[in-house]
Amino acid sequence: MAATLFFQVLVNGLVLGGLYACIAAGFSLVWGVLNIINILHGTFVVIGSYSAYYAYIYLGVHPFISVVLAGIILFIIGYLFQRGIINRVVAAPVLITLSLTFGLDLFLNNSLLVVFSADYLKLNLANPLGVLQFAGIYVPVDRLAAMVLALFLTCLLYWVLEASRIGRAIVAVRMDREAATLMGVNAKHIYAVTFGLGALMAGSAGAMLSVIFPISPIVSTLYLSKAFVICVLGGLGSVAGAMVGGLVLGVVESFGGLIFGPEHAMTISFCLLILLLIFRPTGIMGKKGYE
Amino acid sequence: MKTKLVGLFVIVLLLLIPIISNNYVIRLATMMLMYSVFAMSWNFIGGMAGYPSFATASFFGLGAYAGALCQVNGVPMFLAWVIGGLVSAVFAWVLGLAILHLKGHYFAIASLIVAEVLREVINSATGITGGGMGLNIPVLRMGVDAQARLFYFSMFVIALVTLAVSAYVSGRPLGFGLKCIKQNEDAAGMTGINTTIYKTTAFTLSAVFTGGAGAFYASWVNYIDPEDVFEILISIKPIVMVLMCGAGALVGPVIGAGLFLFLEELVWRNFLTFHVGMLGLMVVFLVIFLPTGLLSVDYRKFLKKVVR
Amino acid sequence: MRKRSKISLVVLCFFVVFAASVFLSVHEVWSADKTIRIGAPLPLTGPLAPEGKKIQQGYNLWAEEVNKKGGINVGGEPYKVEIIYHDYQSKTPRAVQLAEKLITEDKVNFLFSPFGSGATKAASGVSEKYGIPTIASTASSVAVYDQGYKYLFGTFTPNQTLTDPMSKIVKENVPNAKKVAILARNDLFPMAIANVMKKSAEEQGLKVVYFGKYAIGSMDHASALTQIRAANPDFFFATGYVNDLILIRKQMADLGVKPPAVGMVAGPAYKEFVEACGPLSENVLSASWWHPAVRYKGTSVFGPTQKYNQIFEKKYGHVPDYGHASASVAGVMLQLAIEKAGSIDPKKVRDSLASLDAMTFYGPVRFGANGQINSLKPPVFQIQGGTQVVIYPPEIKESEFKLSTK
Amino acid sequence: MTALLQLKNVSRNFGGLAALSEVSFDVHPGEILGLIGPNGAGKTTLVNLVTGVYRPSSGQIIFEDKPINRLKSYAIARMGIARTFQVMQPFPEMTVVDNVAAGALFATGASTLEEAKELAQVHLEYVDLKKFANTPAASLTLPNRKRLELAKSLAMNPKLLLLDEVMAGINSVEIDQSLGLIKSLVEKGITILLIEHIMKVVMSVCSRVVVLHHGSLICEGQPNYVTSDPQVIKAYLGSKFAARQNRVSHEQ
Repeated sequence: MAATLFFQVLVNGLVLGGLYACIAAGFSLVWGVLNIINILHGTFVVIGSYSAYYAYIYLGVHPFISVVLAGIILFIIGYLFQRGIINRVVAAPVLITLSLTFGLDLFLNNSLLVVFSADYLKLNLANPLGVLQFAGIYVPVDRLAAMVLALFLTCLLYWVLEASRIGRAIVAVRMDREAATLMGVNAKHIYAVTFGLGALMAGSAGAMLSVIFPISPIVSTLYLSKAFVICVLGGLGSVAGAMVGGLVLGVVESFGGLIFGPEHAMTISFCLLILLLIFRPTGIMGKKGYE
Repeated sequence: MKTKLVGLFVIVLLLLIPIISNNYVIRLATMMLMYSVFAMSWNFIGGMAGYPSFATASFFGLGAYAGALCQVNGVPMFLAWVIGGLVSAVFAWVLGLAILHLKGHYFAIASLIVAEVLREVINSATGITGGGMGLNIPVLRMGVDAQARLFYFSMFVIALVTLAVSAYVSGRPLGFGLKCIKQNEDAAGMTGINTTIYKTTAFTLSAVFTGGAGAFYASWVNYIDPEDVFEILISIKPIVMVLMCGAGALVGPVIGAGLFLFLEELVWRNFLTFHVGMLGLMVVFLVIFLPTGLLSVDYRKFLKKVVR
Repeated sequence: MRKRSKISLVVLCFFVVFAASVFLSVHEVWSADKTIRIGAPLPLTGPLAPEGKKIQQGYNLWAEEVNKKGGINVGGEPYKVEIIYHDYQSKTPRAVQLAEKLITEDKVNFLFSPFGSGATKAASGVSEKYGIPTIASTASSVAVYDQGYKYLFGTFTPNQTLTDPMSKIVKENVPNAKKVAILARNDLFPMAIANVMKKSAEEQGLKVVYFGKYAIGSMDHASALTQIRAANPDFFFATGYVNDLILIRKQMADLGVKPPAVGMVAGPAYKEFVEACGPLSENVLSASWWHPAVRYKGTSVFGPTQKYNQIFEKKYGHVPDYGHASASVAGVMLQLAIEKAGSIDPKKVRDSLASLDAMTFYGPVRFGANGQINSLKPPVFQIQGGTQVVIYPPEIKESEFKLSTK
Repeated sequence: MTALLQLKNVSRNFGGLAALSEVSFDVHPGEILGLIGPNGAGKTTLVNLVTGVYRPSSGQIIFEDKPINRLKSYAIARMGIARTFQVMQPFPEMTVVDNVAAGALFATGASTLEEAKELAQVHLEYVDLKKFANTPAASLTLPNRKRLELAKSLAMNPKLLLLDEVMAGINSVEIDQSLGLIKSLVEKGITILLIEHIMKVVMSVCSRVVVLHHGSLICEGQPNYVTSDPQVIKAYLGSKFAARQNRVSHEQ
């Protein structure tokens, strides 16, 4: 019995961690490359969820296919936000950039509230995916699928950064903006593309999460605070770090909830975060020596 | 000389408010003074030492809860405010030693997350703090008008003390050393500045008055809950206020607070369900177009341009 | 030169702010006569926004209906009704401030309290201070009314009037029912109702085998639900707001938590819950202070319950839930009291409210000595076939209790 | 004669790369010790270790018989070690006099800001910068910035002064002026560690020279001895040049 409980909680944690990882990947990318803490991220996730919801209701598109659609929509939104507004302060101190994205988030989130209202929606599939069960351990298929898809997307992002032309340009700009500019890279465009990719990841995550979490503009702050924790846990700007950070957070929350009671699960993860910031600010996957 | 005259004029004006206006205006004026305490406090660490602190909400919330719990347990109101300030200060000292070695984004995030941690802790410590149910603070047994004025003048005193300490610090080695740290921390260390102590002191100063204001707030509104006093917006507002009037300047934060409250109130009155969004636009506008402060705009030149 | 321009700018700023504040303070209260102004601080943005919107719909419907019929008759003279809304952003202290602003600056005659027991309790001090009669449309905790205040009246009966019949139904209908598990959001109302459920269940001879709290803003309940599954309860009762309960219901299915009876408060009364949970909402048990299936021969502006449902549906396109109805009846209570008093004097209206005895679409209205309504018998209902059907009290029940199958 | 500053087997690694390995030498009171080496030899790292910016990965640094390798930089500064910076100027947006006053205020006994500013004026006079006292440090020309650095370090009233490439980027006339200034400092009783890669400068003023190459100490001794050391020539001029030099001397 105790073993079943242990493994069930472990599985719960890992699956939840997979979802967390896909929330955080884009946030981490933007932070790492642009040095911008994008407060808008949570709201981007919510827009992704709404896209998938309405695509399913009106067009019958399966949310896992909407991942592509939501990604494209968010890429455009992200690109425009960066090109139009955020680029003006890209080299500014963190005070400025953080306040700016915070202000933008207040605006965008309130707009969503006006357009979609605060009522909670949830996407119910006509044919639910069901639950896998073996040896008394339950694994919900939709979460599992979302997790696998998230892993796939994260790997895809990793591959894009490593292998594609634009990816190399992003990495180059991140290493040394001046040098990259001299080599003919249009840094403004690259920044906007990066921000767009971050938003794309958020949108895709949102689409996947639409079958799992209730949808409302209000939940954006929950996503955002998870992204924060995961990013610092995993190490900034590293796509692999987001993956690891997400899984660690998922497992810590699950076991924290089991041992200390569910009301303390979040406190525990935050305390973990503060300790990590104090003793190892570069995160689990980060390299030593910072700023 | 002229600056002093202006200062005196402003003080007289502020003292006149409770005599010539109604309770609601007094409430707004009290709020403005409280905002200016936030801004001046933030200025110690953010303006003088150049550290991007988002910890205002933590200090405020902690002070509010410390003060409220004192009052619930029978401590007199004014003493509870002092205790609120001190609790925040001690917390800031310890926290500062832990996180002030972080730079840039890491420091920003660490200071931002602290409020979340405190909120969660207070939320789950239901037995002591009432958790999400919030905390009711005993109501003062006195007339409505008298109460409004009492709180106004109390906040006035707190703001004045904060201003005085700011002025004192900026003219002393502490302020001078912080200025050095802002410019180049490594060099400051090698010049003989104990950067850890200086930074931590600045952080503590920024906490003590914010915490006191938090305890004040608890007594003033008679009810606090974690969602309200640890709100991230509380951390953002003083930054915008200081940015509006130029970081590091002495009276800048006070004027920034007044202007910000005015704009906030204006937006809030005119948009029932979209005022948060308008507030966001306002922040965006201020950050993009006035990153060095309104006071840096040569407004005479601007006026000339407009006239022509 | 520059320095001087800075200083004068400083002075200018102060003048602007000062002038503006004076302007704001004298900001004219228009058409003060022939209008009854009622202040309503509501959470129109922030986490409580869905609730706030509902309440606003309920108030608006009442005001519209009254004004359509010529207004409130005050000693033979018709008064129009105007409700002044302010958004308190789901932040309770802001609600308290707004209550004061509404009274001192907007000069309202009466007040509708903010949402929920916590905010109502916090704001009740203000209306008491100024002696403004206040109707609480969403506060059930006895603690709110037992403060000794004279100007506060509430539309909800105490929480155990919901949990007592629920646990009784479970005890009577679930074969061999012994064990109860309770999971509550760590927040005022959800905790209060979880605590009284514990008491009600124990009074029925049920044993509480799990009692857990989850943090506000939790995105995952897997650990708690895994433990609950291991405890194998006959009745699982979860409290929280709509989003929490949607997530909990979904995760119950994910983790194979299948007790014979599932109770939830306060979500299943809302259509969003049913829509968002889809088939999973089937057979979820809940209770609320009102339900569109109740039938009362009300005499006030809305007439009988059926009529109210009709008017509401015509305006908003869906069936009202208890939140809407409670808000509307708050207006009705005020109207009845004013008409009875024949005056809008706060003191007289207050006394009139205290001695009110009327029948409305919401049910009979009488207040206890503490101002909380004590004439209601809240219905228990279950979601069957995608709608809420009343299963208690026997007078109005539409169906029998069914065991959960999913 | 005991050494003022001793380095004993000092090493420092950055992420697995050794920036300094097993470096040992002494600085005697009253001398001008030259520290030379090509770019990337680890000179600035060494300065940063002595002034407490980094801590050694292993080894010991001893100043006036007290180990300082675990102290923070402000404490080291207050013990009497000052430095100038190679590239950056410390507090760019503050005025020249404030820069110097910072040194006077925090590292020595000046008790008030006013006193520190008065002291600063004296030091500015000494390096001939008084006319720029109230301009921001960032607006100074390169040679003047170097002077400011010097004035600021002097204001700290140091026993040991680390001069990090003070001659780089200034013309020969100015170099000669600076050399005069440095010599006058020694007369005031300040010990100097002169970090340079221009050999000419080192030759003319230093009593002893140590040479760093790839993080290791490769030679130590009188200036003349050091410049004739084949290893040093190889390090500085590359192996080809060393070989040619060899051949030339053979042919002769």
